[in-house]
Amino acid sequence: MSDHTSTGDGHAPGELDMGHHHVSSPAMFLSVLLALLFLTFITVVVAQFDFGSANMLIAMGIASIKASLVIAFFMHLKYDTAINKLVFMSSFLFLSLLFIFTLGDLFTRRLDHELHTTKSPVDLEWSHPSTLDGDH
Amino acid sequence: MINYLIQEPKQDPQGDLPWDGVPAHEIDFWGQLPVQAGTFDHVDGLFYFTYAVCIIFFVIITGVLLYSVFAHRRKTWDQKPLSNVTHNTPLEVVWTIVPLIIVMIMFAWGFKGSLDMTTVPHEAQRNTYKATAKQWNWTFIYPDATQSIAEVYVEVDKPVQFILESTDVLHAFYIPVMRVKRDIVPGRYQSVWFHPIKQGVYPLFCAEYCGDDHSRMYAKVHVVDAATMADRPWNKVPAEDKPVERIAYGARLARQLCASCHKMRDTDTVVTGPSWLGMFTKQGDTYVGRQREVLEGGVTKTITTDDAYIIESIKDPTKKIVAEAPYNKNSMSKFDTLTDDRVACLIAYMKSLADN
Amino acid sequence: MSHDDHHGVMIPAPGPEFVAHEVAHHFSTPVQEFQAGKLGFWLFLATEILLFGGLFAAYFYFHEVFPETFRVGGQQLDWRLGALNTSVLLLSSWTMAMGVRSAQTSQKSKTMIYLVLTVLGALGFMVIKFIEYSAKNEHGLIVFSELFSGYDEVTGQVAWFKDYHGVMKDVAHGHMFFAIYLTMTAIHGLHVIIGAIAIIYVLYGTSKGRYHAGYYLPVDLAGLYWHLVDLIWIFLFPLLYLVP
Amino acid sequence: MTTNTPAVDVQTTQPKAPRENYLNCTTSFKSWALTLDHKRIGLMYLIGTSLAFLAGGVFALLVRLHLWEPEGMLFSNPTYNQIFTLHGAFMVFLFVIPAIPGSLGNIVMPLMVGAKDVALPKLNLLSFYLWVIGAVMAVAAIVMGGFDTGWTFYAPYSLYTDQAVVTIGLAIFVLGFSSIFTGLNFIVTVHKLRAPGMTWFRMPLFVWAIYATAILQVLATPVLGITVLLVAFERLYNVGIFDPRLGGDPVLFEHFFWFYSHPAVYIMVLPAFGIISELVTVHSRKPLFGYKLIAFSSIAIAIISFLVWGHHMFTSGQSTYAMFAFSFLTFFVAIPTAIKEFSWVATVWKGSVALNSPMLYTLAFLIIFAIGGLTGVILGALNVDLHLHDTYFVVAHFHYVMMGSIALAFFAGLHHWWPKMFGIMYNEFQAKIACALIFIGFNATFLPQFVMGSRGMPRRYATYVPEYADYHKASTIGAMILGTGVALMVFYLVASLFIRKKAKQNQWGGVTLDWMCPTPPPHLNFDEEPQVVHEVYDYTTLDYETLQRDCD
Repeated sequence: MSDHTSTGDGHAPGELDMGHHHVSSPAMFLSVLLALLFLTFITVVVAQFDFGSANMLIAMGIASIKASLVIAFFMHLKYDTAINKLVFMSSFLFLSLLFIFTLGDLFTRRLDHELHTTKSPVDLEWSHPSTLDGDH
Repeated sequence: MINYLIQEPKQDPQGDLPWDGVPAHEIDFWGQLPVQAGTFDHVDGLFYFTYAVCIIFFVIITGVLLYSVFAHRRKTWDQKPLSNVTHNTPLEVVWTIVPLIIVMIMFAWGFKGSLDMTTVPHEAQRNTYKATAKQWNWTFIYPDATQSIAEVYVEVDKPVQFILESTDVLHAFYIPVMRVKRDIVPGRYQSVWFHPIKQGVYPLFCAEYCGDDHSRMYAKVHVVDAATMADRPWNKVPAEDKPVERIAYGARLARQLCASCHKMRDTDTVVTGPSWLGMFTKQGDTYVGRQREVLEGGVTKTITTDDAYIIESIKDPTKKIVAEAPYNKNSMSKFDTLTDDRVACLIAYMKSLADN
Repeated sequence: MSHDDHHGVMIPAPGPEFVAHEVAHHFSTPVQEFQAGKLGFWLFLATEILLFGGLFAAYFYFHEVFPETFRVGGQQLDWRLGALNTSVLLLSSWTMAMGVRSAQTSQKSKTMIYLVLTVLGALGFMVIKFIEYSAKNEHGLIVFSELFSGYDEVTGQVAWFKDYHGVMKDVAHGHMFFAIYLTMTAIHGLHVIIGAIAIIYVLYGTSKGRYHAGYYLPVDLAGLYWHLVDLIWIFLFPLLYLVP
Repeated sequence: MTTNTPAVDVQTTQPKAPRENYLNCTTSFKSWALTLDHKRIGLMYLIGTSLAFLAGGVFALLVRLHLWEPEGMLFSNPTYNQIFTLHGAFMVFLFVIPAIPGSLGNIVMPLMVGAKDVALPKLNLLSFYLWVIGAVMAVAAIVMGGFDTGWTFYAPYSLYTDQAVVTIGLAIFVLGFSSIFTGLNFIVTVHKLRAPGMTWFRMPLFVWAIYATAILQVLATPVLGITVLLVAFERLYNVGIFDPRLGGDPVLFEHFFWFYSHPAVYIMVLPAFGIISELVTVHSRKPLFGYKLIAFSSIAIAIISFLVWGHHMFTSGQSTYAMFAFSFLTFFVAIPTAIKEFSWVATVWKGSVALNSPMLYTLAFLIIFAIGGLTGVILGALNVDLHLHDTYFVVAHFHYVMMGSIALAFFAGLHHWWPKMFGIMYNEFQAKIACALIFIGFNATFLPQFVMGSRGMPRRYATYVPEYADYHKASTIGAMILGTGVALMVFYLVASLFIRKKAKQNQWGGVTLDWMCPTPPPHLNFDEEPQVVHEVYDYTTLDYETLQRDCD
């Protein structure tokens, strides 16, 4: 497959040629395409039903499967070098940190609200304690 | 760029700074923190503990460093080192583990303290004030729904909670002697509480940058005894039959609330809002308001300045906007929490500025 | 540059319709050059993921704060057009993958056909996007002529959100969904256009015979970028059109 | 007199015409403007970032002068706000972030790994020009009326103020991509262009540090990019994400901003750590103590720094749970940082310590960074931070890290590699005087700020309560001394270019590859491809002959 001979590279011998010349078969590409179209159809179908709080999980789950197919086969990452896999996957890892802490703060603010330390950002109605009932 | 080269003359403070009459912080024995007037002792405790740890580590590090620099300095150009050691595992483990243990103590201590500071006790909840921050002043509403501006009175030995609200941008409520600080986020409420135990007058700073007069966003915190509280010193607007006091009171309010945008003395240079000078002309015993073009709902009309217009402009400033440039570009924020009594004092002051 | 004569590696062309590739001066082998280019590009793709990640974080944040706004807002979008656009992008992703494969196997005319098809896919996507935007414009959900007119302090409404049919009047901050929809799809659309330009660039190179089994890195990279555009849309589609 | 060079100058080579190097191989303007040579690009970065530093320094001096009096001496409040914003924005975005990777990283790192150039030279040039575009836009923003948001651009103030926030926001977007491309380039270079025999654990620690920095640049900067874009969009068409009037949340802005800007602190400081690691071992002529632990601690810092951004927001109204997590994780950054400091001190111990100017700058760094790092621990404690947050204590802490540590490390590295870069030496005596002035001036400026900060002086104040006046005056005097020191340093460095006193081939006795190639390096760095056979920092292999020989 290779038109040239690799001269002594000596950098990381294990990485040589990996991901360089992997040629996938048209049949494989076609089946990936069909799978993607089918999953798009599934996405639309399940959106017609209400699974409550699982809606987001299901939608994102299907999208993730589709994304993995694109990454692994169309983008050849499955056949790429270990470092390229690591690089791309770590972007999702660090993205998840942004999600976890930012959304985590939002979700736990509600718990704080129950401790009467803060109120939620949209609650603009404030009653002064002097107008409330109680032992004030 | 031009505005850096051509400086407008600096505003003359004229002896009415917001912190006049507040004594400087009394500093504690170690010279670092203001003497606390509240009960959050763990802040001082952990601060000095960490401080001491830092000094110990600093002395060790610089001591070893300076000793080796001096003792092992190169005396001839080809001098070789005394040792070629590259690592020492037990030593490295020790200096990883020991700091780890120390910082975990600090974390636990600090977190426990912060829980104390964010969990509002019931006594404080029953003594709730509301503090409204806006560019660039503070308004306080008391549990009995009375109001004060740029100063607040709290009772000694009685825990107090402040619900914090901002009407424009981020501010922060910071009383150094109480060790409390909380950012005020527009669109939601925040709260702080503290337990004052020492009478006196203390500064309250805005600690989150909020624009032009951020550094002037100051309030006095009076910690007073129950008898003084019962007298409601903050709620004393001079009675209507004392016009001179009312004008003086209005002038003080105006310096606190309005002077950052409106010109009210010949020496003022602000042009954000229309000048108060020449708003009225005195003819005999009556004050005649000036004619002014205003925009109401996009339509330009001419009105005469009078009490009703001023009250409306204070409570709902965007309803009629002065058509003259540059004022038509700037919008004034609402002062709808100002009591009618105080607005009347402001108008009295405004009228006292009239030409004869 | 006078100093570029230090190389010495040349990849021969597989046939007369191709041109040989000269390895850049600071690489010792073609493999090194190829892998450096690939690694660099994967890193770039990682930054793109994090760039969009900020927008996705904002989406999830406000989906949590204003669930009703997002639910009703999502109903105002036409999921059929969204699904159609998804299919168009998936198809063009497939043609792109096939294009890269043809370049890998030195099939010049096939490569060009697949690349042209991919560009057509990009065009189709933008046309459908345009149709959608016009519909939003008509309903006053995003009034493009008023886009930069600012905010009305009195009504508390942004100028570009008119909501002629009052579909969002029952929910808090109705413009929020459309603001996020507009921002995300506009930035994604910008990527579609950049991707199409990149593909046209490699199409030109292919016509000159620069890419073949020995050297097809630019085609590969344009392909990776195009798949990334697809990848992001795969998530945008359910989130915006079928708000969960 | 301790010295690094032979007492008697042994002239071993005949005088001859200077050999061709990267400085003199071509001379046209075009050959510089369109160069792909990493060393030339690095030099252009050096000039650009130094100008930005001097501009930022002038703004700093204006700030300090203004604060001489409680009511301010020079400016109206709005102008003061613009000046301190300009100081912050110029220093952070135009100097501290790009300076070390862009200049020293570009020049030295490929030499250290034994490469002919960085992996993607055209991208490298693009990074530089993006930096230039960003700088021009930042200056344009000043001309267009300035901006007064503070370098943090906190919403919603940055959305409401009527100044050139969009321009500076887009400038930062462009500068961000400059930074991303630099980082990306360096990662590829380290992975793909190491010389034969240069295994990961034979890489000098500067390379490790630059590598860890590059990870941060690539993964954190895009989030800043989207954040400033969103601020620009808010101002242009009212997205509402950060604007509370429209249902947005300013705290979300803070999350986004600090997701970048906390790792950015390490983008700034990790290269400084790398320089210090390098200099400590060379000037002590002793292998670095705990090499692997330092290398790993760089990576550990890079990763942990993504988990701690919330400690900038302890008072901001994030949830108690988030505060708990962020405070807990924050303390873990202290560990790898402490390990580094201890290891540097242990390297000096029983070394052969040369007290030349790069080492003096290094010692100044070690002392100042100890203070900067330790005061960071004080701020990490939750309850104490509630008192100290947004006061001068924080200002002093981060200046100890950013100015005291990073700028000093940059100066140290500059003095260390100056003979390598140009083949000439500066005036050592003046260098030592300047170092002393900078050290004294710096501490005089910022130690008083710790005291007034813990006594309650809030930051970003154009005027202040008179009780802090003495500390402000001391601080201003310190700043003047510091300014004098920096001015002297600029003077003798520029003067050395005209005096042209020849440097040695291996001025300080380094054993890493950067000292193995000719001085100054030729266009493609090495005459023949280097083979690495020794472990890193093995000073038993030091060739003393190169210490005596003038450079080519």
